[in-house]
Amino acid sequence: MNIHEYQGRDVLRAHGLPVPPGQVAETAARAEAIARELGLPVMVKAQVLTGGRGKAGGVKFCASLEDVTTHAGNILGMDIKGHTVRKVLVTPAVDIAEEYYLGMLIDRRSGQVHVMASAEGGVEIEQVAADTPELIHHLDVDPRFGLLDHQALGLGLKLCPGEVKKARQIGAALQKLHAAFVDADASLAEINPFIFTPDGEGLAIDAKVNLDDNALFRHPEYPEMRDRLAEDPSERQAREADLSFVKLSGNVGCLVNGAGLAMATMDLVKHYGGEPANFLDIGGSSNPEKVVNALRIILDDSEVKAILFNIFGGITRCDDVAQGIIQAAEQIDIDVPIVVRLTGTNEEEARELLARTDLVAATTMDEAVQKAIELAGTAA
Amino acid sequence: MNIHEYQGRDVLRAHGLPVPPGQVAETAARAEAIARELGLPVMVKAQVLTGGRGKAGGVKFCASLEDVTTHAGNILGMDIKGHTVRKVLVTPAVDIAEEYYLGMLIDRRSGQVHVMASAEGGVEIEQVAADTPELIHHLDVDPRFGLLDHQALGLGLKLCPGEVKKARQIGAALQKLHAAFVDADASLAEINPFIFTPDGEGLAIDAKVNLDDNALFRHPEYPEMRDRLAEDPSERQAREADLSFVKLSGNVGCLVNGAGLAMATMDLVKHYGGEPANFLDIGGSSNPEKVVNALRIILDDSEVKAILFNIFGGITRCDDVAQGIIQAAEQIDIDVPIVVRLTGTNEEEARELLARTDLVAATTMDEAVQKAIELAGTAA
Amino acid sequence: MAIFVNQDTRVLVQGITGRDGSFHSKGMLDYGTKLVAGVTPGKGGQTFEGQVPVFDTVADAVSETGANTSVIFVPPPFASGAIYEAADAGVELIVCITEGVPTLDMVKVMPYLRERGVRLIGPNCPGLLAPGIAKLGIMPASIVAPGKVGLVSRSGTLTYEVVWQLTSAGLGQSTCLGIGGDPVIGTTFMDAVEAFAADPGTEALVLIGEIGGDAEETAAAYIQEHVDMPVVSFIAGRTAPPGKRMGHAGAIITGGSGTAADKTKALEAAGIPVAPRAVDIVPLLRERQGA
Amino acid sequence: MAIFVNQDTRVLVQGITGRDGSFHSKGMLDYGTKLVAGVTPGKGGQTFEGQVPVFDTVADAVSETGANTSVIFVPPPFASGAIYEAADAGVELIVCITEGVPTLDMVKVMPYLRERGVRLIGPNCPGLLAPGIAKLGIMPASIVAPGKVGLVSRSGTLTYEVVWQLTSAGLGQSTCLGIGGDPVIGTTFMDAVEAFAADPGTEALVLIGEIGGDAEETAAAYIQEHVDMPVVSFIAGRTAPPGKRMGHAGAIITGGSGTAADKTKALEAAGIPVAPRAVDIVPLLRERQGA
Repeated sequence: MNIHEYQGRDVLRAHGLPVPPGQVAETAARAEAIARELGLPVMVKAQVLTGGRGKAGGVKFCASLEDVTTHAGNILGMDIKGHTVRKVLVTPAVDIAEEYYLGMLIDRRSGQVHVMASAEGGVEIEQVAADTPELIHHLDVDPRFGLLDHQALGLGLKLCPGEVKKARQIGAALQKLHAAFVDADASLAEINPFIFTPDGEGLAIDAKVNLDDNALFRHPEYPEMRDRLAEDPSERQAREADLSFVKLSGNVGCLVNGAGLAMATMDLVKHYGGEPANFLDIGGSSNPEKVVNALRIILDDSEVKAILFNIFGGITRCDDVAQGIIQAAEQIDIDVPIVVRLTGTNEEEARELLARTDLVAATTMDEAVQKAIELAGTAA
Repeated sequence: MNIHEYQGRDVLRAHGLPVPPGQVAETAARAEAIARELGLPVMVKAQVLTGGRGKAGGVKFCASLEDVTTHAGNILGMDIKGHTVRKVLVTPAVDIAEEYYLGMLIDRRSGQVHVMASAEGGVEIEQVAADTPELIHHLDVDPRFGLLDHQALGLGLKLCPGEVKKARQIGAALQKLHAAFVDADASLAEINPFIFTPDGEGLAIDAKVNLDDNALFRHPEYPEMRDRLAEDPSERQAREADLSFVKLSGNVGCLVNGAGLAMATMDLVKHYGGEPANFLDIGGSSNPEKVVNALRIILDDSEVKAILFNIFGGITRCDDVAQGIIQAAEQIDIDVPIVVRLTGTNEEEARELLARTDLVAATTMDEAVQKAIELAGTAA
Repeated sequence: MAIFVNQDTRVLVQGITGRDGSFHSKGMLDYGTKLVAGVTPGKGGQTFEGQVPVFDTVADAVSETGANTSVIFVPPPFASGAIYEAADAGVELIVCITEGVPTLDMVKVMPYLRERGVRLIGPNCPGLLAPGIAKLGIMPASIVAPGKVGLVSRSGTLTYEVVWQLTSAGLGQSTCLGIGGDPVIGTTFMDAVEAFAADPGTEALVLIGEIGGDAEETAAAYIQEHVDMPVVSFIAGRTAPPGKRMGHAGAIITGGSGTAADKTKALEAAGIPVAPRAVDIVPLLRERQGA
Repeated sequence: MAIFVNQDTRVLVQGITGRDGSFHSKGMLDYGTKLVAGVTPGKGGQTFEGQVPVFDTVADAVSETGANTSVIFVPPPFASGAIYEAADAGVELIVCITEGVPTLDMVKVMPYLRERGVRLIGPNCPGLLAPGIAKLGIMPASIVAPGKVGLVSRSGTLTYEVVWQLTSAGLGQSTCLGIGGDPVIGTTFMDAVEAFAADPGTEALVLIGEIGGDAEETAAAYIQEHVDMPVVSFIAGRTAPPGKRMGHAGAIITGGSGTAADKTKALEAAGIPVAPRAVDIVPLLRERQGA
């Protein structure tokens, strides 16, 4: 789960990181009031769950209250890479003498929390990684011992050679960032830039925190942070129904169990010249209600001209899926053809259940995909 | 540092252990008021830094407010093994169906936190260890992984075989006790007894917590817990002067650097028929001020008839010690003979400094001890 | 022959009394797996399916039944705890089926396993099925057949799809292994490839990959150097929209790889054909075996 | 010959610019110890005593000077951090002089050292002095002489007392080792005894014990089984008041031992004489050596 900059700042501040004050506004008037309270100059920053805000004009320096009103007014409502800006963060503009990048994520290779630190802060770290990878310093954190003092200070000294006071501030920031990462069950935590003012005071200017969805049960406070308005409505619906769903632009609605098989199904739709309308993994241990929800979400998309079920049973029992399709057909007005391919655990029971319906049966994945594309084309 | 039961209860309660309510009183009237608020029956428990309160009559069940007044009145001011009772804890008397022992300490052999748990609770664990050691279950906690769920539950099941609900409560209590132990930098943490009420509710009835003196710098709140009144005044003075001191009953005041040498010096005083007045380790990195403080503390004891310095220099520099003795002699009215034996780092400088004084010099430890005993005898 | 299991594999199931645990334990029993014990705290003393004793702890189950392998079906909040317990009790192989285990729980448990030399498969995986030897997990028994093709996959149901096609084509399997697609897993693609390479019962290999990470690339390089048997691969996610599954930072430390195109390039460079469709796997394998 | 050090021992001092660190570093240099580097963050680039370069980190010190041993003088709150740093930088032997290190800091750092095969002496100890080879710590150089007696002690100054008596009597030492008396220490009595037993340069052994714990008892049993050379011991604290140093729970897990009487009994049962006074050690040793 991705959270906004202002929420990430709260997580970091709670772990003792030096985060400048600031508040979010949903109107230009409120932004001006906040700026008045904080004192000028301020930055007005679009709160959207995507990168590249600056280039898109979503981050503005404001020397006057008029600036705040104008820029906040322009930024609120702005579209940045398909995301509508609904909130801006108003925070004091600080004098920046130096900028650094501090980041952490889970490294799949080592299976550990991986620290990245670079003196090339304030720019896109992807660019640094591509152009000058040697300027990014790396460290895996042994979960049994945590990020040790000398490791944190050592990274600080790599970023600020010979400047122990600054290195200590960076080291302390890294240790607090690591504590925040672990406590919050993050999957990514970045400060870019971590800056020093001309007086040598270290500050975390931007905060990007992604949370591990699997660990949300441990953090009853975090679901509150989810920005429901920033989600695609059908993706939100799917998430709330515990379905993994990504909306695409085609006309073949796909209902598959398992992410790998769902991707392979999409690949196959494309292979045969069709266009998938979505990625949808109904997951393991699915129950009939889940299938009903999945069908509703897919049928909400008026582009969908045919629905393709591709179910290979393991944890998911095919009779559950069949049950779900039958219940859904009873509850929803389905006006597009449905192709069903069910194989695996309890597949005979499933076929018996489906035998009396007008669903199009298919035995193989390729057959099912081709039929669905054909039916979608006929319907269109 | 040892803390009182009521303070230990606070530490455990802060870590989520089920500790019954209760407050401390310094007068019988206050005890009665607390009992009135808590509701009857209550227990009135002497708060002293020693064991065996129960046998000494320091723990009483009170069915009525009159009982509270009477028992609190009797217990307050009571002497238990040389400790005067200045506070009583008033806490609800609970129905006890079962009693267990849960304890943790640092095991010197494994170098780890060592858990002990026994179904023989509510009695002296030393007795259980002597009579039926097989009834105490042991576990070392790997500091890299902590006390794991299955280990805690496993101990719970050893104490309550087949009773998973109770075992889970014991397991949870052990994990919280371990968290308290680590967070508080304890050297010992015991709940004896951990009980179940007839309804199966687990409660920590007694709490014994000792804190690691070396870690007090991490816990600015803990020195507040120290019961200055419960300490011997000279031992308190010594502690505040950062000296390790134990008052004994002899007449040869001993000032030694290093605990081992101090003990060996005491042993030698005894060996030659004398009686040491104290154990005093002035420690490493000593400075003149420390010696002054040490001398003051020893001279406060009117039994002391001679003072024996036995200093073998390592971190402690002999010139510092000599400086301290000279300064002390200038500041304090010393009316007993002083025997000085200084050897090691900067010993020549020290001897030069001391040459002009009327101190009795000795070359070997045996010579110094024998002279001090002789002078103490002459003085007496 | 098979990898990771043999005739001495004695299985216990943690969470045997739950909905999924009991359903799939029955499946394992039906397949002939030596399922010797179940564990559910508080259900010790019960018997599962009239033949499998249930214990309160894994330690009890191991000491009473000699179990050396555990399959875990407990809910996500307790999954890593179950892994610690199994490893501590001396189990040698753990298969964790549970989906939705917090990543940092896995980060913490991995060194515990490494210190004890315990192999973990999963979490969030279908487990392992060695036809004729043992079924550990949820792979449908109906789709496998004994044979000499080794199969390793990061997916669940996609694995079944491919196994089913192998079986339908008369290509039996030595072991079918689903390692799971979570960020931190016990047995990696590489571990599986190494084990198959050392298994005399395996004579061909099918790799089922997915976008994300660089497990396929690493395995490809290893295979080119060390593996002689025919190897065929398939990568799911060629048409997946970018950025929906992986943060940019993940791409940084894997050196920019992770797309299906990257993986295909690496595999083909190592001489491993990449099937465009799942149905192309069998023909490609036959072609390689013929060569 | 000596234990734990040799002619290749290259020493760095952590906390070289502090009061105690600089005082004793000078002492080590004066003794001829190969003190090749100092470490104090923020003082990198300075030079100590005109000859020893100071670095910001141990890693820098090791890579620039080839130091393989560290002596630690940093204050207690930073002592365990200094140990981690030294171990992580590849140092093989660490001597931690610092007194007052929190016990749980030591509990946590010990497995880190074990995993890396790094030996720690201390904390809260005088260190090691191998006459003619190296002085690591604060033992006064003036009291030692080269020879063949190995000495291990839990005490600080009591060690010097005994060493001085040995030297005065013409009995030189192979190595004098103070292991410290804290609850959790790196090198134990047993470790030292084993090392001395394996050292061809050591032909007799003096053990200086203290009340508390059971290190002397364990060593006694080992010596009886495995050590042939003459061994003499001394135990401080025969007249110490009970209960002032050790909680009752400590006594429980050491099986009730820990008193001077217990230790004396165990040592004598193992054939190791216990000197009643420190001055009795030399005569007892001569008697055993003559035998």
